[in-house]
Amino acid sequence: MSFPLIFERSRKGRRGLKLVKAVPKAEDLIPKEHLREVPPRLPEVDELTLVRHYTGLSRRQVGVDTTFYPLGSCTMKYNPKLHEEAARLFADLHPYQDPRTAQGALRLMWELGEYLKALTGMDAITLEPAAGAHGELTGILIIRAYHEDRGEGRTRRVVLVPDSAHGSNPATASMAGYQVREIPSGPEGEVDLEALKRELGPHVAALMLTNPNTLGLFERRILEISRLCKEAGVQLYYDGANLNAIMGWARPGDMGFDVVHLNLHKTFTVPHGGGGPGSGPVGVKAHLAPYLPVPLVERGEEGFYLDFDRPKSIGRVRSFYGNFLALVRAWAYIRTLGLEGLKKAAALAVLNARYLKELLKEKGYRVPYDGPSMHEFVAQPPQGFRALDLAKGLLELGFHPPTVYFPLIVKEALMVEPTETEAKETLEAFAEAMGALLKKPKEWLENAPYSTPVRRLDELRANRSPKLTYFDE
Amino acid sequence: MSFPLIFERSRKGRRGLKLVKAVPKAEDLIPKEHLREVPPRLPEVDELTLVRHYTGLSRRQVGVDTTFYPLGSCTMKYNPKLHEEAARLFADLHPYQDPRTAQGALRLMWELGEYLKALTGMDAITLEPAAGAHGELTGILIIRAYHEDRGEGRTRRVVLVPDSAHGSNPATASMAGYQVREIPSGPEGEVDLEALKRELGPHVAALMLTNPNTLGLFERRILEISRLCKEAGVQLYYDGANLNAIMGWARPGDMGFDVVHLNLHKTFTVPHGGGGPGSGPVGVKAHLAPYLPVPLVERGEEGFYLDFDRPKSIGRVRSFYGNFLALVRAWAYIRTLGLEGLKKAAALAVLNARYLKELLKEKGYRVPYDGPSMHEFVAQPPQGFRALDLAKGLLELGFHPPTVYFPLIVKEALMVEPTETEAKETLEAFAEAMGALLKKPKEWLENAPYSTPVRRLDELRANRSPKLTYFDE
Amino acid sequence: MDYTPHTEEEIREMLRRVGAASLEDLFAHLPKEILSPPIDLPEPLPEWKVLEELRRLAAQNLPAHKAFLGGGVRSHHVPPVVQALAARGEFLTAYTPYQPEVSQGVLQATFEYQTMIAELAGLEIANASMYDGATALAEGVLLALRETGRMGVLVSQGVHPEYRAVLRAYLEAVGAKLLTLPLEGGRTPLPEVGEEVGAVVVQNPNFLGALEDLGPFAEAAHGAGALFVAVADPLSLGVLKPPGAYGADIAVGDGQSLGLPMGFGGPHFGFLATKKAFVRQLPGRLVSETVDVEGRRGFILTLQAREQYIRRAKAKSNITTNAQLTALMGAMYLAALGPEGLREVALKSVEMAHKLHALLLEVPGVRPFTPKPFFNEFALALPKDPEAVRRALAERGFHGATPVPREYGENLALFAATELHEEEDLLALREALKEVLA
Amino acid sequence: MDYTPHTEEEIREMLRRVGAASLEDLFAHLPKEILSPPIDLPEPLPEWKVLEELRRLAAQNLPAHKAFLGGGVRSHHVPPVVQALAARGEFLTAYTPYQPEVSQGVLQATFEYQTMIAELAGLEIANASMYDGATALAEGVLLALRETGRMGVLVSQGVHPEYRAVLRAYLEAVGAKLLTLPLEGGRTPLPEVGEEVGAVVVQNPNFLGALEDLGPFAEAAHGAGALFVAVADPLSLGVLKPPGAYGADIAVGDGQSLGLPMGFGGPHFGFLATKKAFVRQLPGRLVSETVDVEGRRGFILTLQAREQYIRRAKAKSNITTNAQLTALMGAMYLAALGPEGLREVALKSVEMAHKLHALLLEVPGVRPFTPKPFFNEFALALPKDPEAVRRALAERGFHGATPVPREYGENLALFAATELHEEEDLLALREALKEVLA
Repeated sequence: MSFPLIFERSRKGRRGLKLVKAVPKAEDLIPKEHLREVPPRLPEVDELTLVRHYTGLSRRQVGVDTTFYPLGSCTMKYNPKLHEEAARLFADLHPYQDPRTAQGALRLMWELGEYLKALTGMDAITLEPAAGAHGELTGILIIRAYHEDRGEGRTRRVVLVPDSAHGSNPATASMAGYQVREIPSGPEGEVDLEALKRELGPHVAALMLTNPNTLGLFERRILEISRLCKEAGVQLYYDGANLNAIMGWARPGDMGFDVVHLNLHKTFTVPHGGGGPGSGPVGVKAHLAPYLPVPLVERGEEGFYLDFDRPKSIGRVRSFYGNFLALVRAWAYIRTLGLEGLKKAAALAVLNARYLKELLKEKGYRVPYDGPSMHEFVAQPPQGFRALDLAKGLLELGFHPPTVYFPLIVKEALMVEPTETEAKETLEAFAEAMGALLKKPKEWLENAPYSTPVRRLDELRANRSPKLTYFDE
Repeated sequence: MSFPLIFERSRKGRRGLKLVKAVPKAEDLIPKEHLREVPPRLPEVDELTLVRHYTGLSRRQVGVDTTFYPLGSCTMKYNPKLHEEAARLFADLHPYQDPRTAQGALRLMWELGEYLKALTGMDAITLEPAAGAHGELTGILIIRAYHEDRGEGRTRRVVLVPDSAHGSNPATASMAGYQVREIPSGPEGEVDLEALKRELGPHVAALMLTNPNTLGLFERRILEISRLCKEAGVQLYYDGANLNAIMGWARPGDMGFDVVHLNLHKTFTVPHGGGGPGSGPVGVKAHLAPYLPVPLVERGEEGFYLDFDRPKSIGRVRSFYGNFLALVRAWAYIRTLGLEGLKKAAALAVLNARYLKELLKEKGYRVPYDGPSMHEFVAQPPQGFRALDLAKGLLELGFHPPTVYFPLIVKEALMVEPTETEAKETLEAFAEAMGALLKKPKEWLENAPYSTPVRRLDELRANRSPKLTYFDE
Repeated sequence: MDYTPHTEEEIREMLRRVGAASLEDLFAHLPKEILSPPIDLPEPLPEWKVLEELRRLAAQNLPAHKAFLGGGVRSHHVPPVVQALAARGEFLTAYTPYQPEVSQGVLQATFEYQTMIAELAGLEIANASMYDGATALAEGVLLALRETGRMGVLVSQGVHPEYRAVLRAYLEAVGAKLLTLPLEGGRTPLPEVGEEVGAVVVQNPNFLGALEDLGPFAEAAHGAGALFVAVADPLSLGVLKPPGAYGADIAVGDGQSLGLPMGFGGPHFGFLATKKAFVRQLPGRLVSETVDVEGRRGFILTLQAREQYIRRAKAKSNITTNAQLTALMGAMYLAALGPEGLREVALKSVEMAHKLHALLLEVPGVRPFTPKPFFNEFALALPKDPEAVRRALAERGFHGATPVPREYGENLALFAATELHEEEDLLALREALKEVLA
Repeated sequence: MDYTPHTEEEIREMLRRVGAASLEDLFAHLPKEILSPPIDLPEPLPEWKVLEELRRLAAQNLPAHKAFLGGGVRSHHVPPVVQALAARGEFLTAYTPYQPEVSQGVLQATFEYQTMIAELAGLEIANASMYDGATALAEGVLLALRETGRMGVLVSQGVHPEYRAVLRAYLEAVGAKLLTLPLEGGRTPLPEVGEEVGAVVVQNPNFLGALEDLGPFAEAAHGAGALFVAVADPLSLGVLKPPGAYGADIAVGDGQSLGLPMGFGGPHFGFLATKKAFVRQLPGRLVSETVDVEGRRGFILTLQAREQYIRRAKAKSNITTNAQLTALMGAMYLAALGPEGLREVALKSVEMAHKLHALLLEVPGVRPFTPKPFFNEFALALPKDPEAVRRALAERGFHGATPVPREYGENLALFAATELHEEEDLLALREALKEVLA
């Protein structure tokens, strides 16, 4: 019952889409030495086979549209279908068409920038980065350029990240040429202030924080942290992965952050698409604005235009102007909700998380850092249960599991983010399932799932001898 | 594991789409005596619940997009996705907008009419009927009006249909106030000419024929049949359900038919939609044109217009101008294929059917009327097997079954129509499955299917005490 | 430029297997006189070119978004979520759910649709859909005639004239008699119902938009042994007293107002609701709840002995393909809005229609015609030919003034408003109408 | 106007359960100084109004269907079948397939994508996608530097200037040195490759559309112990000799030409193909075939120790979210066309570009710039500022004349043609350009 690969459905000479009526001869157009000798072994299928193949694959896949999907740190909220229609309206624009013929698109970008600046409390913004981690890189490159511009580029060689940080934070710092130092979390799950003080200094370029952090806890001493950073000349970076918890209620800018990236595919309903494309705009305070990548969308007397004349810019992190069609979706979301709607969404995201936390505790799960949770929380199963087995058991019961084994500071971590678009009874059904798992025989758990399209896969084999293409022997 | 009803997902006070910001008070607008006292018990769900519900339902459903679907007489061919985009382009038109502001739509209708006239060999056409059976009714009403106009309305009270006809033919004749007489099929599965001759006469209004007939056989003596009808003053009606077999190769008009209906949702790729909406244009020879329903799309000096000034018209069979968005799809199909493409499609529909027939015979199935099959054929299982059980067994093996128990003149009939959009290996896999079924234990067959969302349902219970709504006790 | 998968080699192989020499050979047994006639069709095009041609045609239309046109179709919001869900391939490309084990999606959705329609209509049951409102009316009246065994039908002139035309065509075919009740002052007068009458038909809101008081018609019909058939706009049933509450035996109508694209008139769907007592006379498909062999709830087509493919000449109707997908979209719309959302859309439409009414009466020469109370559309008496007015408005970018047939009066035109109209839209139309009538 | 399901009563009940008095109370532990600041956002709108606003904005753009603009994005046919399949909710709303048992759809589709990209590139493996062509190039070069342990990069000026800008930003961050090879006569001259050089980068067709002979660059790079990185347009690989056949170690590029909407520049996707020997240095996701406990074939993310969420500061890249859905669309496009279809589209584009080239050279004052052989776009030297020409063309309804940065020469503009262009389109552009330059 294994599902055929598209290559296995291929038949020599079969044709799907034919877009060209009179096909010119290659040799008449291109010198022979440039021509491909062996055609690529692409599948040869008719259109119905194509449709059955990908429709069939989609039926072997779950998503938010099918299933509760409380993947911590990923904000798997509902993606309005309205936005897909919205994006279609702007699909047919070329990045190099005369800007006067793209005033609607440029206005939308400019307006979105204004909205995001207002929501984050930042002074300037770029919409260019293509994802969250890409935004991180952009932000750190901006900080780097700032320090270099001030003559401190050679001394500030370290980026600090909490031990609970997303892996992308240290990876980003490395990509930007920095050394990474970890700050431990204190007993309440927030940054250990004393440890931070010890690390801060003229060798530090930036501190990267997620707030609320990956334990789902708001860093209550954030104003002190930002003051300390300011005093030490350290730029404070806001990882926006968790902005959904506080949007409209509190702004990174007001907390003293110098740079913010946003994940439009988390907070602002751009669909995750199985892993992208996302969008990671970066907002900065005024002192960092000169370093933003080019171009920026500006409003002039003759309309909106692209500003390339930014001599201190870090240059570019992506071709063109970012994932524009993602921006359209985020614009639509903000215009639909307005400030009150965004605040309500954030509050209900928090309420859902806190409610589910209570339910899970009742079922026997522990929450090691049980502070005032925001949009997510990190639970632990009772002694003797493996997070992995519980995840697989959940699959059998029809739920997508939470993020497991993250953050690293909690053993057997189950990081649960229900989001505000889930209904109370869904949370309750999930808690029931989580409770039921603890009563299953050990063997059942270790072998789950059973009725999914495939069961547990041999990961070791894939790692040892990866087969990465169909034609690989 | 039963799937919840949308009413069971409902929660008092929950809201999905909110389209109105400031809601006026009912009492300020409408006198109280006109107001509803009890609100309708519609589901109250949020948008994500709505999406999960209908996405989930779709995953409990098969279609051409998921499965080989050789439902005889229904022409379950591939429905190009292009056509859905095409229809969107014309969605926002009002039937009563000034015709000068709908010239594109009217031109499309006029052009489609020309194409269909060319393909059927008819002189005039209406696009108004909403489905095949509706086209039948329209056609018979036209014939009725014709006879009445000639003063033969009271004498011609009978409509003849072959015993192999679709049930809609006799039902249509009844709806049009006619008595129905059946013509038996001859030993070769075609109309018994002698029997027909006996029935023809001044009391007969029409003979309704499907050609190729429901056995998938072309009525080879059609020219003689039409001559006999003409001599008897009997109008010859063409049921277009099976036009897919011959489009471009032969035309009902050339065969002597006076009226033709087409099923755009069969032959011309309008998606079946789980049972409609379809479209059933009716073409007629010149002598019947005055009776077509109003309005007709005509081309004038100032552009295209709707002609209502047709004093002999039967009036209307539907509001407005028919299922217009279905017409857009059919137009796109014809323009994509052109005559050569349509002929190729018909020829390969026939080739697929004949090939599959050979394969099934090899597997042990009988074909009682084994003439030169066109787009479909009717098979019989070996003695002792029930068509119903085989159909249910096919479900278990991942195929949609053929039409069963039709036509009525073949016992345990399996009416197989593969269509031209199915690949050779699909036919072969289907034949293998059909063969495998004959080797299954009787008990397995009688209890199949096993792994479908539900198994065999209690039809008797539904008939005896139908529960037709959620709130019905 | 076709959708066939066959390679040349496969065709050769298959031809060999079936004993044919060529594709032409497959048609060799057809009479030579009629084989392969010359047929004039345009050349085939690649799909991008087909799309271009369609866009070219589409550009020759002025879209009617926010149209003020009435007459059975209105410009409502078409929710993208409904469009997206209905576009799922499984819904789009299935056919009649004869195999319930793999068709629970369509069957359950239809069962839910039946429930919602019955709720809206205030009646016990509904079938799985009809082609449109007009054919639903015709079939509903035929049901009433079968049930009563009579052949007379009294129809209000307030019923949409196109619906009456369809009804006439269906009734004449079976020899039934149609008598029209002319409107008086924009409303239907209460008739005497004779013994030959099997059905009395009134529409609410009527074709001119006015609200009718249905109760007395139901009484009059029932008093004479006839059934009462109400034609209703399902959106209006979000706030108006439902036909069932007025005593109607049968309710029919068109689903376009439930968020379906106008589509130049179709496809939409027709609904038909009635009492459970009449179920065996009901035309069209019906889905029932039942259980499978393991006791699980499931859904199945039922009472098929009413249908043509079983009962043939004795069927209740010849209908087979109905309007499944558009009916599904109507049900999705109702589920998306819920009772509150539907009420809100209906009320907003009514409010804006009343504001529009007041504003347009400010235009010199315009006189009211539809009496109050009306719903979300109304007729006005114009000082000019309404077709000319409609055209002149269109030249100014407005769609308004549906010409009303002469049978209702001279120079009448319908105007409608919906939840999409804002004050500024109404004002703009007033100004445009002023210009046109100046 | 939000997407939350909570009723007032549920909120009260849940608040009670979590011990909070109100929604505000959930934020009570945040510093007061920063709580609930005034934020200026437009009022919320119902979705039909949002759509109207978007349509209003969209109407302020002149769509670029059939644009003659080049420079890394072109107006190609976007097949509706691909759009429809990619819009399936399961593809749209899943995230990274960490749970393979319920993610075989995305995983298998990605495995197939990897295969198709490797085939196109003539290399052994490909990752699951990068953000775009530019970042794919940057990551590809970083891979080469890791693999060679060197810090020098030689880049042809024929590489898209925006790609080079991105490359520069990425390389400067890690202290790598970028040296540009200026074009000579529109093509890249063969450089001396020093010992510090870890990567040599050439684009084919280059930014000006000219075909480069990649073989000698690969040889020169390998001779000096460096890797050769080729930037390629995947559509061109339907007919052109693939990077692997030229000896390239790494091939990167942007997927827009594979039937993706231009989208004002994105999202598209970047591809990155290389040799299996470099797999452990490869950034980004990788899907491998494997088997489940019952021996059934299945697919799974593999070699995750390269990735940031496992390896943190030591990861090969920080990339996590990539361009899964657009890469899936690229794969669907390739599957829909097959090798023949792709070849045909590529050749047709080339043919039309050559016809366009000849026609535009007929316009007085226009001189050739890109040398032959070129592919489906080319630069011309115009007698006027190309921005002014682009604008003047736009005023006549044509999108053409992508301004080429000054570094390549004065008054240069790119023109492209694709499978969508017909002879009459080319002639019309020629006439428009004549007018503009007259």
